Amino acid sequence: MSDTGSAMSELQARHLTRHFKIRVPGHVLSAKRIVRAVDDVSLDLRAGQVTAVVGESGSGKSVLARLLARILTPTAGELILRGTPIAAKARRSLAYASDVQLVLQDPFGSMNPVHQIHHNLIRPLRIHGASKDESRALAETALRRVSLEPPERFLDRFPHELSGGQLQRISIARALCVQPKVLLADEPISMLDVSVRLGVLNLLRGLCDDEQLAILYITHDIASARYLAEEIIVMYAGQVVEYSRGTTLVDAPTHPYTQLLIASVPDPSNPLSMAPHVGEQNLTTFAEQGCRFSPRCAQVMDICRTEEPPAFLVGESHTSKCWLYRDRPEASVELAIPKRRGEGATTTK
Amino acid sequence: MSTDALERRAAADVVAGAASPPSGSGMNERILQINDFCVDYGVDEGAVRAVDGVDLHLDRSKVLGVAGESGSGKSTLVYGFTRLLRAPALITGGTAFFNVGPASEGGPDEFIDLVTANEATLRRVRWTQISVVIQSALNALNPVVRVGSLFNQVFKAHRREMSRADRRTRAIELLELVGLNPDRLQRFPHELSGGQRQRVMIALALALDPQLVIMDEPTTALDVVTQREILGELAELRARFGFAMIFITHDLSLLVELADEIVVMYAGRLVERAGARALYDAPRHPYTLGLLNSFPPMHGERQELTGIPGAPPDLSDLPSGCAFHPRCPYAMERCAAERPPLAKLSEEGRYVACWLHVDEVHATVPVELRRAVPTTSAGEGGAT
Amino acid sequence: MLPIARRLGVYVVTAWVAVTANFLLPRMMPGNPIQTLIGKLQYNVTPAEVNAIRLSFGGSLHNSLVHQYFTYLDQMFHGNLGVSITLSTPVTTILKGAVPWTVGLIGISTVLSFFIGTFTGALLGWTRGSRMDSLIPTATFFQAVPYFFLGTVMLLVFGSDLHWFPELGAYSLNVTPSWTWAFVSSAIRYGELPMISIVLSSIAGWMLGMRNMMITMVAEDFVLMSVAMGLPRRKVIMTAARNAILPSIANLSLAIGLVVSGALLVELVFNYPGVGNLLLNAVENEDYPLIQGIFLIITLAVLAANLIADLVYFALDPRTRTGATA
Amino acid sequence: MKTLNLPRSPKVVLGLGITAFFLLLTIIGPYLAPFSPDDTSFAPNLTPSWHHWFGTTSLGQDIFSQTLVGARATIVVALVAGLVATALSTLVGVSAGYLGGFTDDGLSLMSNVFLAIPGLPLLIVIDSYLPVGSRSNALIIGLVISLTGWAWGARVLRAQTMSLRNRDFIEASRIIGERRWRIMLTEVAPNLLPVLASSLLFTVLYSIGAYVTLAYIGLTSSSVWNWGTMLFWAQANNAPLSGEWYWFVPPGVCIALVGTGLSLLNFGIDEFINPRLRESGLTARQRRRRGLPRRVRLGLTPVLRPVVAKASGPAATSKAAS
Repeated sequence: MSDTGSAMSELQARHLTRHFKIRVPGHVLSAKRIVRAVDDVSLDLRAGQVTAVVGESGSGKSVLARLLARILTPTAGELILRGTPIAAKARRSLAYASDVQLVLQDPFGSMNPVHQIHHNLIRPLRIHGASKDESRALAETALRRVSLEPPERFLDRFPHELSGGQLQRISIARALCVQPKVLLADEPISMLDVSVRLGVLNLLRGLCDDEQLAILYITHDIASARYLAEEIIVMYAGQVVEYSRGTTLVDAPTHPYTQLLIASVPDPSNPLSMAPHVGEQNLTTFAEQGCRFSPRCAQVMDICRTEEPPAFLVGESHTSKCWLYRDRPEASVELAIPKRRGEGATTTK
Repeated sequence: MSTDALERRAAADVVAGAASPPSGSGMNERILQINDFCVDYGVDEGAVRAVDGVDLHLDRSKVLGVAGESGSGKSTLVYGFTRLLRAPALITGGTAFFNVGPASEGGPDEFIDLVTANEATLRRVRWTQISVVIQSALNALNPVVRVGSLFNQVFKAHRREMSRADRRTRAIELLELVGLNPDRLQRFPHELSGGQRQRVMIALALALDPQLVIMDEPTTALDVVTQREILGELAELRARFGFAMIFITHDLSLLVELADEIVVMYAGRLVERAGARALYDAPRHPYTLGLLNSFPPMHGERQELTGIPGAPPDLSDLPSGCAFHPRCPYAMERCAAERPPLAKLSEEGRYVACWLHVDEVHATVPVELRRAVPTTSAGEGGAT
Repeated sequence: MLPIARRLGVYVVTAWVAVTANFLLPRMMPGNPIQTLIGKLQYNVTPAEVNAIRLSFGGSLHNSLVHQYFTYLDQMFHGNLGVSITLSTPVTTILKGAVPWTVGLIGISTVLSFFIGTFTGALLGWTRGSRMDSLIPTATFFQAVPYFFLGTVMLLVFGSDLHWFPELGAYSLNVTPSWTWAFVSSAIRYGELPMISIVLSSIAGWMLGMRNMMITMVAEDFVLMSVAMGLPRRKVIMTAARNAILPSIANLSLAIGLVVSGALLVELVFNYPGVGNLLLNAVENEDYPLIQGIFLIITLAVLAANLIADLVYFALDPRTRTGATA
Repeated sequence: MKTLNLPRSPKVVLGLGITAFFLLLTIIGPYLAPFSPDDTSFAPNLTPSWHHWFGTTSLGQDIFSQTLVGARATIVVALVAGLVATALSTLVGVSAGYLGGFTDDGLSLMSNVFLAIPGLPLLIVIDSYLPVGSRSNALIIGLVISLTGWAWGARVLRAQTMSLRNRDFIEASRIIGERRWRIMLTEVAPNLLPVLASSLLFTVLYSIGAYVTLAYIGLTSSSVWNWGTMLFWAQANNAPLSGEWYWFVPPGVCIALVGTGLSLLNFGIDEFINPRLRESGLTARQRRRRGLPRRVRLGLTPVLRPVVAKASGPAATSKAAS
């Protein structure tokens, strides 16, 4: 791939897959069905770069974040942290925790209501080896990094005394305390007031630029992905359906799902009467066979219903998992290196 | 946008405490007129004013958008004048006149003040004339009752003459209207998806052909594609049946598409009111501008946006003067001392509560707040 | 697995545990239980009685524990619960005479107490802040009074002092048990006071629980929605109450056990010829086979009541029916 | 750590007062008793008088002294049983809720079984097999009672733990690499405190009832004075039927008062756990003074006009002061 950038790969995922067994409603005796929550996802998180994952609820984007943070174990696939493969089934080490941190969606829920803010910041420091004396100073530094000044004003507060925006900054500070190289942010702004969202996005941007963090930004808001990210991945039903470097994916979407997503964004220049009618995304509308989007796709063809498309290269650093582009070369770049399905677990001892 | 009637009432709108119902020949177009409406939570020292002196009006078949962040009082306002707020909320002032139609054939429209109405009157108006789509459909639909029974409840309460078969026919008709299969009548709410539940809510809201439908963030919990579909359907339904709508959301860009007129609320007060397009193209209040700039655009160069610094205020400890002044890039000395009233601008149908505009001394108004803001204007922030 | 099947499983296991506990408890005592038992009896024991005791232990103690266990189970399934030591009558026969009285007394008063308590609780929750709130401290006090104490006080005040109700027993000595009006009316007359005391002692639990749930429900959106829909007040209250009653029913399994436990003692106070009185007499006389038989029958009855409560719950809450836990 | 800040409603204050009073009685009651509870030297069946506040039994014992002395055994056994039961339910409930899987299935089944077996009959059966000697041992009786009283608490704690386990802040602790036992101890446990307190109160309440009942039917040693044995002797001597109300009323009322005190405290905890149960923010006094209805009807938000608004027209209302 020509445009991998000079930046170094901090965390790579290769063919990451996670299945869940769910009980099918209405069946009395454990008729279980396997849901492919994350299905063969590969990505590269590079220092000083934001990668955005865009998807609706049920697309598997949050599961992906938890797989990358290794608080969920993948069914198959591997993770490579700065060139070192990580055994999938191995226990998550403290070192990994300090390298890869995850910020959760709900700022109110992610702080224990019975503890003051300093507990949330000092605990990670203590776990990762800071002494009692230095950790308070380090906690203050962390608060300054997320522009909460003066830090003393926040340390002894309880979560319910702070606003959502402040709490989300503290969440980020908690993640930053342990000096991670990779920051995973799972919908960090979706529960915040509109007027403070950009502040948090700009904070992430600044951390990425100034401290060369590799950031994964997970969102359902494609406009914010466009605003923030160097790379955008669109997920549908656990799979990467479109990927591009830069904003190509938003400016000239190729996959019918991405097109639908973009057409749905509220936009004064886009009259409501043009609203598409495609039905809802849920477990029952995911196709079991062929392209998983085919039941909702306006441009569906026969082949879509029977065969799953590979990712095609539709532009420079731009792939699309859609049969519409079958005349294009199959992507052999980062996100679609030749399939090794079934061997995914070979690197895991 | 504004009608003639609206213009005629304009003077009255800025006068506080207009305690008489709207009158005049053009008034049959007016269906809702709220004046100086105030809601407190609690009394005495513990009291928090959640809605403070709001003036509003709505004409037939129009869509009024109410935009604001959490705590701005947008929901308190609508649940307030419909008298649905729970304790410790108290209405502490104002009137809310609602047009219940002519008392006799051909007569003038009658207005009732919802604020002073008794329970029986309210019950007559509720759902037949004003229906409410509550934010979370999952919580708003009784979990142990089938969708069909909800329709039955409504018809039995208000349309006694309808037979069992009539009720069923009408319920099926309503479901089809919102794109749902009639077999959904047999389902319980938890068996439906989020979008389907919201559609059921909308179908219920339209069941009695109301004059006014209030939508409290009906699509916030939904995925963007579903949201789009439902909004599209709502727009169609409104065009077809001509009900007026009050649409509450924190997503200003969504309102611009949907609403005729938009009011922006901050800390319990209206800070700006304007036609939807006008508000989007040329916001007058710095807060409105900030909100519009908080949504990253889908087109054009990527440029750094700043949003609004600081956090929404705590209602129990509001800043002096204009509540927005600590976050306002254009704040002047006067802003901290005095609270600006919602004043009419010379432009048609525009009101803003900001000292920058109050004397229409345009020289003091920053250029961003006066001129149309093209979505692709080159700002000072560099591309990221 | 459907939730109802799961519950059924729990009850089967519970019944098995109760049966097994019955079997094991006497055997866990130090020494030879039969000798201990006979030693406890303060009169000369006839060989027939020794045999009865032995039977209640599952045959001979010289057999292995497993063998004894299966003998015990086998006898139990054939309705043989052993022979009472003091009465020299099969336990099953004794129970047949006592169970109807208890089922009648406790069953009716539990149902009454549940319905009256739930209804009052719903009203209290709905009209929260009204003068009716002063019922709460009173109810709390009654909840804390032991059943048998309240029964005693009521017997003293309304029975011996005021003579509003007959004092002891289940029916007048002037009538003989039969399905005649004279007997039935006498039974009702004698049942009134114990019933009232059971209802009074147990009603507060239902009432306060329902009140709290009602208050919780009134804060729910769907109740507000039914107001916004302009439904008549009665319908709005019904909506809230319909949902508030579900946790009450879900908690029945805990409550039934407690109520039955308490109500059994009321029988002692009123000298009512039911299972409770029987149990206490058996305890006093250390009639172990009888104690075990009564324990078993009470447990099974409570389990049956729980099962009914569960079935009602599953019928009332559609969310439990799909069996989906996604 | 945030302390358990109970709402200061009159109910809670009264509950605290009653509970504190009886706890004090537990400690000093036996020293305050004017006579020995076993002393039969008085005239029998005396009605309450200055010398014998609660009268005397038909054996000529001072009932007031019996009541004071009996407080200790009653409350100590209830406390022992309550503490042991709560410890048991915490152990079972929290591990079932937090660990999940087979552990949960097994422990849940166990607590469901104990919930379904009616407690008192089981208690009677177990107790009737106890050697007579151990029936006077408060510790053993307390343990037996706790055995039948832990299941409810376990169920509630399990449900609470399960809901906590899925909360974001627990996940956040896992993300920073916190150890499992430490999460249970510092993140989960403090949030369980109100439920734990409520469960303790409930089991103490249950234990008092169970202990008194056992004593009343003669299954504890009659040589240990507690409120239940007092009722046992009263019943055995036919006090209720011979009108000797002063014999059985004092212990009964004491039991009821302790129970009321604990229940009132529990109200406070309930309101702490479920904010909807708290008073709605307007005190009765405020409502009366401002002429508001006693209770606010759903769907009829009350209107409170500013006192001066009508007379002086628009300017007097709360419009901007400009």
